Amino acid sequence: MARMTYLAAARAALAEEMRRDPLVWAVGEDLGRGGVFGQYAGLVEEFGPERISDAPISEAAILGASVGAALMGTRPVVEMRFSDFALCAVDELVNQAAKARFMFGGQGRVPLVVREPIGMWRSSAAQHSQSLEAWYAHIPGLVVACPATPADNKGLLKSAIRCDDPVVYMEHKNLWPLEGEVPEGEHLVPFGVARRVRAGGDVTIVSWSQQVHVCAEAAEALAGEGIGVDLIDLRTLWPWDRVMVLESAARTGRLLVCHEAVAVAGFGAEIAATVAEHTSAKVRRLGAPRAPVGYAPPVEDAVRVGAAAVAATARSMMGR
Amino acid sequence: MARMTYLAAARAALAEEMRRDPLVWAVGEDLGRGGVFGQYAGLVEEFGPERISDAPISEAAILGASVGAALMGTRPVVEMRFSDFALCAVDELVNQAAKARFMFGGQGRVPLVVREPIGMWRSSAAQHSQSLEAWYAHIPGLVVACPATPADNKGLLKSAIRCDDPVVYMEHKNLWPLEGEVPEGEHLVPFGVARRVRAGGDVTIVSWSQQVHVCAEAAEALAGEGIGVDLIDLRTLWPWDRVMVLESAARTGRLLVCHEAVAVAGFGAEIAATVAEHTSAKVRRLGAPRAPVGYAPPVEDAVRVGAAAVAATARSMMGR
Amino acid sequence: MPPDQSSRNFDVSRLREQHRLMWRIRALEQAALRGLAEKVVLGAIHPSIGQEAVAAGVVGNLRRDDILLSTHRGHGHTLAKGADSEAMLRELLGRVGGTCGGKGGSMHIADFQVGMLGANGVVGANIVIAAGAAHAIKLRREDRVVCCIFGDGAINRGPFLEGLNWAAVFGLPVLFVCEDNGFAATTRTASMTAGAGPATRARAFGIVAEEVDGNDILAVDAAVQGLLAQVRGGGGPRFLHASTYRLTGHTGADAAPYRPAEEVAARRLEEPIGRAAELLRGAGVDAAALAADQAAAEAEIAAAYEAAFAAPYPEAAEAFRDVQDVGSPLQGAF
Amino acid sequence: MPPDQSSRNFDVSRLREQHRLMWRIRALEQAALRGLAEKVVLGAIHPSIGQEAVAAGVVGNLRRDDILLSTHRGHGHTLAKGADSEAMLRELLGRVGGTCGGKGGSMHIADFQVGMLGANGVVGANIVIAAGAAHAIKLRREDRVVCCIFGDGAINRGPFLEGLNWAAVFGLPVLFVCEDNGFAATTRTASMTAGAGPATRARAFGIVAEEVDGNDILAVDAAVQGLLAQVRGGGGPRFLHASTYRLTGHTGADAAPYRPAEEVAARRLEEPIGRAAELLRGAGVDAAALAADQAAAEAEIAAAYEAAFAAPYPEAAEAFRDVQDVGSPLQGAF
Ligand SMILES: Cc1ncc(C[n+]2csc(CCOP(=O)(O)OP(=O)(O)O)c2C)c(N)n1
Ligand SMILES: Cc1ncc(C[n+]2csc(CCOP(=O)(O)OP(=O)(O)O)c2C)c(N)n1
Ligand SMILES: [Mg+2]
Ligand SMILES: [Mg+2]
Repeated sequence: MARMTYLAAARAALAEEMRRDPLVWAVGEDLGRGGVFGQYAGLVEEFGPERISDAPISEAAILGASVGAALMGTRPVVEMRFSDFALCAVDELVNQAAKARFMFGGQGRVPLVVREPIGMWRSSAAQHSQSLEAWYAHIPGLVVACPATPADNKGLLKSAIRCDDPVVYMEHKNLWPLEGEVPEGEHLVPFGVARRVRAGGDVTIVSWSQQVHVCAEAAEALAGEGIGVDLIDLRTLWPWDRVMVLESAARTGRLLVCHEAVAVAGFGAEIAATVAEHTSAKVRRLGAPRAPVGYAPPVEDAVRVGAAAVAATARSMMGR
Repeated sequence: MARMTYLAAARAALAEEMRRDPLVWAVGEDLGRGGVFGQYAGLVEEFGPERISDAPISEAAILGASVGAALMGTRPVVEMRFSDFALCAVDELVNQAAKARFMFGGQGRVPLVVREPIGMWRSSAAQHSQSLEAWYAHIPGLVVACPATPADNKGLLKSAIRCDDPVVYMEHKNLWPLEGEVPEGEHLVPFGVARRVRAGGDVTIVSWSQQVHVCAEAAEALAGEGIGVDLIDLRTLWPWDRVMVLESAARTGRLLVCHEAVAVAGFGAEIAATVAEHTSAKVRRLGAPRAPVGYAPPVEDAVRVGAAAVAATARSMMGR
Repeated sequence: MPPDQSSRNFDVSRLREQHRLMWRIRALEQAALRGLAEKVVLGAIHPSIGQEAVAAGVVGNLRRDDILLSTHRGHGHTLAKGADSEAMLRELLGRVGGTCGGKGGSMHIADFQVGMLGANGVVGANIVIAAGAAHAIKLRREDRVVCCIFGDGAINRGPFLEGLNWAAVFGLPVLFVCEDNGFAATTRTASMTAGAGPATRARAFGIVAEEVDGNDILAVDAAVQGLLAQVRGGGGPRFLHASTYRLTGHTGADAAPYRPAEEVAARRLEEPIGRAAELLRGAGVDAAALAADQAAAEAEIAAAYEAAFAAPYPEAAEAFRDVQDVGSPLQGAF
Repeated sequence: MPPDQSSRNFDVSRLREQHRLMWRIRALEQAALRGLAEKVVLGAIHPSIGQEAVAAGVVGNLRRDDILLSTHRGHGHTLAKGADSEAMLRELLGRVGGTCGGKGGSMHIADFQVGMLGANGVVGANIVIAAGAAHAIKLRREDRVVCCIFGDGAINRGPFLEGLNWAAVFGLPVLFVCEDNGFAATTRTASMTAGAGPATRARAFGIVAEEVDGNDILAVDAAVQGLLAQVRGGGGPRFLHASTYRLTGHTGADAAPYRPAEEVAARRLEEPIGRAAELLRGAGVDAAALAADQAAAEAEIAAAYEAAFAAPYPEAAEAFRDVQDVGSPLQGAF
């Protein structure tokens, strides 16, 4: 175990995988100077500019070229900088990367990791704050990972790089400086296995990415009131851990799904609907209003789902 | 009333709106020769090539230019040909069209209609068959319409053209030849008001677009077995008619949502989750497997949600 | 107006092979159109009838381990790359044993065994993918090259810019070929394309570009040989603009009423197989030999078509195979 | 190395105005950086310090009813178009009375009243929007024009191709300006850009393009006047490539360690305000007058900053206003 940040954990994961497998390479704008958040700092010095490759501002080519390079047996790690800019390369991801293996009858694979930092980050406004994980969960062929902790940002990124499917890998911009214990060396977190953040018998709360920490804060407060929260960090949205979620919701009889993304048609709907289909648990969702993210702090904060709202909803589900 | 096809109804709607408002114009590839399905046939003769404008194969420019033209007070109707190709212009739709009004503090509007024909059409395979309506329902700022009948394809398209918000207008390719009665002249279908296709007291079925017809077939069969289906055609996914759906589900105690799109993170999840949150109705969803659409007929058919599956699910919800 | 052929020097046996290949391509597409008319082929077919010299002249110069990326109008390219005609027809008919197991169809035909990495249903999308395939070749220090063929309409899509710039910046081994048949679906491409054309655009990225009569197999062959040698020599990307004409409609279902019959009739006189035959006749190959080329091609394709027609459809369970390793496609469905 | 200025002819009062405008831009951005350092400005700031001659020389030539589309580095353009400095600073500080009511911030600054249709957080996205604004002008038979400014990095995005082709095909009244500061964030743009540069790319679309020293306000002014006259005359799109240098980091938070201090020092000698001042001194304007220009600009901006700082934040309910007419943003949330 070593104490390190979410950012450093991802960097370590990438460096380890690049040492292990010479076919792994990373490409994106500014990578040679460490990338926009410093996630790649120092890597070009170790691996050289071919494997830590700069790119023109050509998102369609960054992603599209990586599809070609993946079909040819290399394992590109693609940096999209902000998930918002990945919207400049949706054909390449959804029509090409996700479908190639199926369309071609299994002749090829697209082992590609698309890093798309998500989420609100103070005053980044409408085009630098989105969380569109629900979109990719809807697309056959894609894997979707949303790490919430440094340890997971190491273990999931390593799994993503070794995966033969295209993985949309969504780190939360606010989490870069978060510190935590991270296992050294070979630490692989499998896809589709959720993490029980804390155990409790009254309300199941399911979340992912930075919102897990908001929910943990709420759970702490609720514990003080005698409400036991079974808090589940989903880690990956596709595949997602139905077994843990259904077991927990059936046991507590109450499911609250909570995410930073817009509530309407968010991935919370999938979880709530699944639980409603398969258990008799009460279900509730918490997500952002259906509004773009604004710049001024009060406007931005108005669309955040805070710990108070989480706790209040859990309380009301308990009839309090 | 006149009997006409779904295709002709849309053409009539566009022609009427273009006659009414000189600021309405249409742009897309091949429009001067009627468009890829003939939806624009004859219009260039009446309105000339400036208002029924051809375009280069430049989806980003078709959509992006229309954002600029809309901000400048014209009302573009944009043809994307297949909704799949709209994935080449997602930044323009999601980061620009949908957010401009909000980001700029209300200084401008983007009165834009984006026509995106959706759905499976015999052997069109993975890149010409998608139904991604759930994506756009998730994006603040967008309206999403999915007409199922000729009358609605007139009334909703006219409303879309008059709307000051950007509207993603999804016609189903299989419905082009469908005939029905269409009110002549001023026929406006408001957004967010669903259509009760048939009334019944046992199971609420919610659907939209071509899948409505599949559900109607199932409802007919179920009626013969004494199961009364309250069949609701949602018509628009944003806004969507929560009032009609919640009332019906509360009354029947059973909600089945059914769509052609992939089930996972489809818009059915939003409806099922909402109903589960607000009523004690049983909920079930039916949608496609999470697989790309294949070319060979049996492979394609394997991901269709047929009337038999709808009826079987309804029966099982009735305990039969 | 085709140039005077009488004084041209060429390798007769090479041209004879190309003549055979062009006939095989034409026969295959005629079979596909027949399948369409008889509702045996159910998806769209985009024939390249009249454009065969591009397929034969460009792709015929690739090694088996070279990589090809093509378009919706890619039957000719695919056959020229070495795909089996029966496997191709099985794919077009959506049958077991198709190159993609019947799951792709005409617009997604691919044969990785012969380096054919896929047609594409999205215009222009293959350009960036091709750049990336070449990128992988460079990273792996391999000596093969990539060839990417696209239409004249594709040069108006953003990926054209991004892919060409990418290939030039990274000095990648790729030959870009713009197969210009004058049309983008029903639209005369020139009406929607600004500037002096594809080669000029390519040169704006510092890419050496040549222009050629794409119905003249000798010219295409010679240009491609020269350009490919430069690409193989590590010179980075090269570009070829080959002008041709689409003798059919955009798809098998398009009667193409938007262009005068006289135009088509005039262009038919310049179609590449006839021109190749004329050259061969001039070099002493007799009419019977040429007719035999056609007959052999048609026999091959007829047999392939019958076999494809007789083959079964894939089973429904194929719908859920090769989606992805992680997660079940059936979770949450039905 | 700036050219010898002594023999140049120019309109002194015009240059004096430009000198004042450039100082206003610089003062505004210095205030924004101060706000950033003091954590009063919370979002990213992309300063254009050192690039003011492009804003003043290009945008100063637009009419109020002309339309401007800009980038993330758009403060100078916006001020030059006539936006109020206080309203701009209120926007940067996220306050009531900001040009966008505090909802857009620096990267989405816009002032429709003066024809400024928006900065953009997505590189290159403004190019197609600009083409469309010009399309509307043409459809409406208006006589105004559109000016679209973007960086050197933007010419590697697909919308550059699609927007330029579009404008040329439809013959639209738009002046494209590539404000080339040598960098795309931390990357030297030249390292990721193939070919002979922006003007060559524009010419490949048949668009007349000029190249100019973007730190020479007289040169920019003259080039823009010429090009704009052609655009206004119905000649279709025109293109200007203006070379300048970004004296600061990419954002206020970027110390730009990736370039040598000597390089920056050398380029600082060529910054445009000093060059304009030198010309004015040569034309007899005294140092005091020039200092007064600076002082007036700084005073204006200081007052604007104080007023912006004193202004309240918008209320939380603004989060749900101006989303759209149809459907409530709160439905299903919380
Ligand atoms: C991005 C995209 N836009 C539109 C289409 C529809 N489409 C299919 S083929 C075609 C014409 C393509 O023209 P060109 O590139 O010249 O190729 P050709 O068909 O002439 O071989 C169009 C518009 C598409 N498949 N993809
Ligand atoms: C599509 C997209 N990709 C990446 C970014 C991140 N980004 C913001 S500014 C910038 C550099 C832009 O360079 P240039 O166009 O030269 O403009 P400059 O910043 O030099 O004014 C980058 C890469 C973005 N905003 N949008
Ligand atoms: Mg063509
Ligand atoms: Mg720059």
